[in-house]
Amino acid sequence: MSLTRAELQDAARKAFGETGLAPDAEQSWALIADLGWLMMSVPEALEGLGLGAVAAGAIHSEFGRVLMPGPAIAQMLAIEALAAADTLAVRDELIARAMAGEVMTASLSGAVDGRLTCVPDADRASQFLIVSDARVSLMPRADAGMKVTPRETWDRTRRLFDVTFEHNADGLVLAEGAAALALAERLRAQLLFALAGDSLGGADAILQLTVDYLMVRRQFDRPLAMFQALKHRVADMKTVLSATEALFWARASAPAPSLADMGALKANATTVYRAIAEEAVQLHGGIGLTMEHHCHLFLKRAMLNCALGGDADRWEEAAGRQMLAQAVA
Amino acid sequence: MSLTRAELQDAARKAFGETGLAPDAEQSWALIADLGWLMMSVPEALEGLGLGAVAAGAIHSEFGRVLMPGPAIAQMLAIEALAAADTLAVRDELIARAMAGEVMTASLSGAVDGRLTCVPDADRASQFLIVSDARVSLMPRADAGMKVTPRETWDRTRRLFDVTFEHNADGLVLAEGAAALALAERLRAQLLFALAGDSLGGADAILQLTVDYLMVRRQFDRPLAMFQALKHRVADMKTVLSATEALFWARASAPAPSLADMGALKANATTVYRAIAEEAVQLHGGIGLTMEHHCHLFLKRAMLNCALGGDADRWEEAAGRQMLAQAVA
Amino acid sequence: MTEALEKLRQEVRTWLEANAPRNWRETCTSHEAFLDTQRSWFAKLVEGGYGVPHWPAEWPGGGRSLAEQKVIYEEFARADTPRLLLSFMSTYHAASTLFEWGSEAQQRKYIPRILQGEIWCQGFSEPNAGSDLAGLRTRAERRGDVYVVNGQKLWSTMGQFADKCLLLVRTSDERAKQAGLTYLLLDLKTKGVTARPIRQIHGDEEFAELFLDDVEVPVEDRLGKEGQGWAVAQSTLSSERGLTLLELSARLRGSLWRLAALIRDAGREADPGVLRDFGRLATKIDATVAIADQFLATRIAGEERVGDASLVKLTYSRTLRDFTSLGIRLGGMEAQYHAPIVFGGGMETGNWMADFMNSYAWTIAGGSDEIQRNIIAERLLGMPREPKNWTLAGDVA
Amino acid sequence: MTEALEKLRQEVRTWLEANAPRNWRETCTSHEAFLDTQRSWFAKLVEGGYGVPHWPAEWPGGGRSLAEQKVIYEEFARADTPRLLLSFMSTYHAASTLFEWGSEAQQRKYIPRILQGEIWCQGFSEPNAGSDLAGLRTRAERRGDVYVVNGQKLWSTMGQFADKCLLLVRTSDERAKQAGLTYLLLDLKTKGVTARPIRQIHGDEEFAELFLDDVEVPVEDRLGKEGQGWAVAQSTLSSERGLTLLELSARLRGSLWRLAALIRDAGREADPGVLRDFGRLATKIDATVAIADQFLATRIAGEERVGDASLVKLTYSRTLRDFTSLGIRLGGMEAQYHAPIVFGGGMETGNWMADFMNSYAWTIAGGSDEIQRNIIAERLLGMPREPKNWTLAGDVA
Repeated sequence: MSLTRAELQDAARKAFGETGLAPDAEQSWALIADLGWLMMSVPEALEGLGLGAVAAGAIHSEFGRVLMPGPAIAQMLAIEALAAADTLAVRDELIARAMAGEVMTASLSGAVDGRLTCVPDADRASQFLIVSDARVSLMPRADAGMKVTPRETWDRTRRLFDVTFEHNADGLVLAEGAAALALAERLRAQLLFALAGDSLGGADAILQLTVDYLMVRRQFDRPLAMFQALKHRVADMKTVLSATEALFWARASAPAPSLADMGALKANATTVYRAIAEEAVQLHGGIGLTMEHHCHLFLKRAMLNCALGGDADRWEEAAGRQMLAQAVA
Repeated sequence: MSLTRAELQDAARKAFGETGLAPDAEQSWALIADLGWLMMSVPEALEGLGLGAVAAGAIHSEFGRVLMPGPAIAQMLAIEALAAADTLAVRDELIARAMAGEVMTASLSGAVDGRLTCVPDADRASQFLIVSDARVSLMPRADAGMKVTPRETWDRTRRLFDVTFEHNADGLVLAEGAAALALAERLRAQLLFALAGDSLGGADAILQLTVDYLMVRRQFDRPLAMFQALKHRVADMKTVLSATEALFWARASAPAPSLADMGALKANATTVYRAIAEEAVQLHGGIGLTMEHHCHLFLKRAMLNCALGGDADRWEEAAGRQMLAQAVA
Repeated sequence: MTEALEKLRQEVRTWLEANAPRNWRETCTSHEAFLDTQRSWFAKLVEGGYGVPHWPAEWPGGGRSLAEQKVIYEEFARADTPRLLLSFMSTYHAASTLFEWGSEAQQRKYIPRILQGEIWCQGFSEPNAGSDLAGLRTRAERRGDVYVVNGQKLWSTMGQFADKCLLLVRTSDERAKQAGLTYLLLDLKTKGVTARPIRQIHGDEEFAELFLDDVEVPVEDRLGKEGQGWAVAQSTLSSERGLTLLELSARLRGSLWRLAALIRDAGREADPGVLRDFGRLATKIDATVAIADQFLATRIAGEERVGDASLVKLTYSRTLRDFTSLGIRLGGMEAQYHAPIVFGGGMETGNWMADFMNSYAWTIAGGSDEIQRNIIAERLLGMPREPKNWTLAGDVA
Repeated sequence: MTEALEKLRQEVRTWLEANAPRNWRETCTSHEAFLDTQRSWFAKLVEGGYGVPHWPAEWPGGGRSLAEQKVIYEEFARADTPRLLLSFMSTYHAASTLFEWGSEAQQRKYIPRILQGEIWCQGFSEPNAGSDLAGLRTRAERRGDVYVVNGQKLWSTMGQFADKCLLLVRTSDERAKQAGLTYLLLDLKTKGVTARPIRQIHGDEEFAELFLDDVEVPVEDRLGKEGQGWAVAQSTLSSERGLTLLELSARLRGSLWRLAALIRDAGREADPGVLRDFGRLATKIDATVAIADQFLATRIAGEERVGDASLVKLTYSRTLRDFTSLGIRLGGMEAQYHAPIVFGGGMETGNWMADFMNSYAWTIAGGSDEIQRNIIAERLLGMPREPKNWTLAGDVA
């Protein structure tokens, strides 16, 4: 199957264009499953769509645009991990259930300390992906010995949890040894890529909303959009966003981007998202400071995206280290 | 004797207001000595003016404003070191000669490696100040065994040299042991303070010249000063400059600013100078890119000031370390 | 002079040791606790003679010079007392405007009640008149002995807790927008007034929206003449004499330990990049304190220029943003978890996301950063004002 | 298609291995050496068939698609060949304008000489018409078969080395400023022409000032009709099709080793702050390459929007500034010592102060950053154009 970026964007905007920002979690989750977006990167042999990173990028970007709630990013990680478990008997069934919308979740923290934090929608998940360099496994919900603690974030468009399993149970092993290491790297890169896409979609949406507002809002007998100082700031935002978008699509189709490449992309995209969301609040003036307006939703999600998956400090340093090793006269 | 900041500024502007930017080195050096500015901080008992840091700050700031050439900062360091040498027989005579304009120079590098680099006007100096934590001494010009190498900088308003003494001669010892350590710290702090003053004077001058230019230069049938985007950038420059100026005068009269305090001030002032000089070039457009206009003189001096005395990386780190040690709940 | 100030400093410090509220940062997690703390602290200050040092000498607690006020506020910051948020508008904005424009009867009626704790708010801004105050639309129509007011006001600080309101209304549609404004003193218990708190993005409700529906204000509660409202409002807006930012900068300086603690907790004491950012921020804070200090000195000397206040406000607001941003960065994921805010806790509570979002109040309210930049460019640097009338360009960019 | 491009890439690479000049960075420290290198390299490229790939197929060396041109320029960047600075205006600006507006006679006269190395410059900007090109004042008066031209032109790239000039002049003072412009082809050897190199702040002289004193230009050397100059000039200005920034971004990417070497020399491999800044810059450069690449793809597909080019230029110019700034920072005092510049060495020669100052050519020339921001806001985001007529505000800020 083949779908262009534009076709996917078009489908997403048709599906979510009318539900508005931060749509209802349950309804939109059902819709996502219905539209087949959870099958996106699943190989066609496993009844998926077999689309690549560009398609995934388009979807995450559209999710960011509407401040989509729910565990889509985590779910895709779980599915990706399952798809890699070639020899597992129950794999196909689990993938089918996941593609149909049964929640299988994973940590979005980007930490490598083995703790299961920043797990979206853990309260309604049936499976939990656990990733380490030595082993990737899937842990089923357990009635006993499992603790799911809600951790309310400033961003209310996501619902994150801490999860612990009391008995050091093994779960379903998806990969071990060298295969686990390779899979873990790929999953981390995908998490970073998804967060970057989410951020760029959100940034583009709030930038457009800000321009719209400036065109309408009048002060001193003219629309704010007439003030050159504001025009130039918006132009600068548009410029950094466009460059980062170009990088996003370039890395989406690059043959072998490294983890540091994806981390640097994510750092760049979240930094831009945050900067644009901050400018949006400022340019909206008083109304941007109230819960009544949607500015704060973007700002808070931008800030959370900055922290998830490892922050800019971590990834910019990694990118610098990598470049230092590579760049020789 | 007591002179206010305003009186000193007034005197300086009268003296140098007509000679223009980057005045003739020899003439202005004679004028500086005539006006008694090299006596500024020398105690009245030694025939100096006995004025404090505020007066020195005013003078350095005025020097920066007109892009003063010559070794004034180095000379003041040498004089300060001499004044501290209570027990030295030839001290009074040397100070008198220095106050009269005989060039005694010193390193402006801020490095603590003992090399004598960034020494202004070494080719016409009679004495060289050598500062280390263990000893502060004055080395006379020697006909043999001394090497004075001109090091042309991008900034042509200063003339810097490397100096080496072949035979490890001792020179005239001004301080040793604990006294040397204390004096060395004071000299380093004064160098940083002088560079900060020079930078703020220069920044204020080029900012004013830029505003003047924007008021006169017309594009699209109106003066550039009417474009709000430019107005806001100029306002931002004025704001950061004003805050740093306030810090400069506060530290000038603070009872016991630490070396890190002075370093952080210098880092702040040179960063602001550079930023304003950069904006000045940009806002002057094409003409700012030519040697015909004075913008580049400020830009190059700003860049050199950033490097002299230790750069922002060094001093911001020192300030951070100091604050980390001090700031306890 | 300096000796007298030093004596005052010792007096205030001693008094604060005995009287400053303790543990309020732990207890102020509800509006009720916040109101209690604010009211009892203000009452205690009035009793101690430090509640209204800026008032004229003929009123109790007044007659202090700006230099003395500075000392008092520095000591408040040092003792980390609650900021006087609830009574701020009353003791500054309302009182100063009444002193300047109020008749003797109006002063005698309203001033003593302020000392007793009557709370005023300001009704200037409107949904379509934020930065452009002269464009306000709330109408007052004179009918006999009363004005009948209709309209909506926004961003009334503590409006939901206030008793009275400084109300700026339009009484005519003259060509010069300012000329049609009139200034009224509104009792918020009057029929037709509805106050609705505005929920801010960090969860606090420091402001209210006022809906005015056929509200009657007696003509005797007008300040100045009809049509003089703009001039009266200028008094209100300039009533704060530069102490607030001095106090806030000092408090910011005193809160650097919070970032130091974060650096230690995160084990980043040896990260030169973090140290540099921290050092740069600390220096910027020192510069903010210095410019606020210098501004007050200029005011004390009577040498203030139009635009000087904008330099201080812009400096503080950017520094506060940097401060809270660094907290978020160092806090990492931990800073993203929601924590309850401390009502009236000030600008730097260590709840980083809340503090960060709250810092926007400084870059937007009270003349946004953009307005301050206009003022600096136009008034301090002499650049041209914004065009008044204009036509849009045709096909030429 | 892709296979054909890959084949071309191999062809070019092989050809470059045999023909690309070596050591020119070491030798180009005088204008003479620079001119020699530029002339011989262009001649060699023309000979090899890679000098004017963007020309129409009917001219020798032309007929390459944009995709093919991209491959050729990528290989140039990879081989670090000298950029074609001297012949750039001739092969792009002059040729494209002649192809679009020149009569057959004009094309036959001028085009072949370009291949033989005739150098063109552009005479558009003036001392009082920089960003506002439509306001230019150089006058041309028609007298019989000639135009008599008087005025002054600025920022003519390589004007002091050029043989011919694309000259935009005013032939009437109509109300719409653009309507009074006419486009002439000027032989710089004509009596009355003086070219004076402009000394730039980093010491290079890439531009010239042209003084025109009663200069006679035959009417047959007019391009387009009288009064059509603005339209003709648009062709000139849009003649470069996006390859330059792709080439420059690729060269920037390829120069990161210079910063890496500085980091190692300064012993700062373990400074996380420096590593982060370096990593951020590297990512920004990758983004610059990506947007330049995307822009070219958009052009190839014929989907370019007005303003897209501004995004690329603004991105590149800021990235170049960041690149050179980091070099200065890491270079410390060493970077402040003057070193001779390499003429035609490009934007990143490792002479950090020179490169830094040279980077201003990108934020100022060819439509300053400020003009690009206007274009982006107005054309891409649909915000209002700048006001055309205006009156200044009175007493209201």
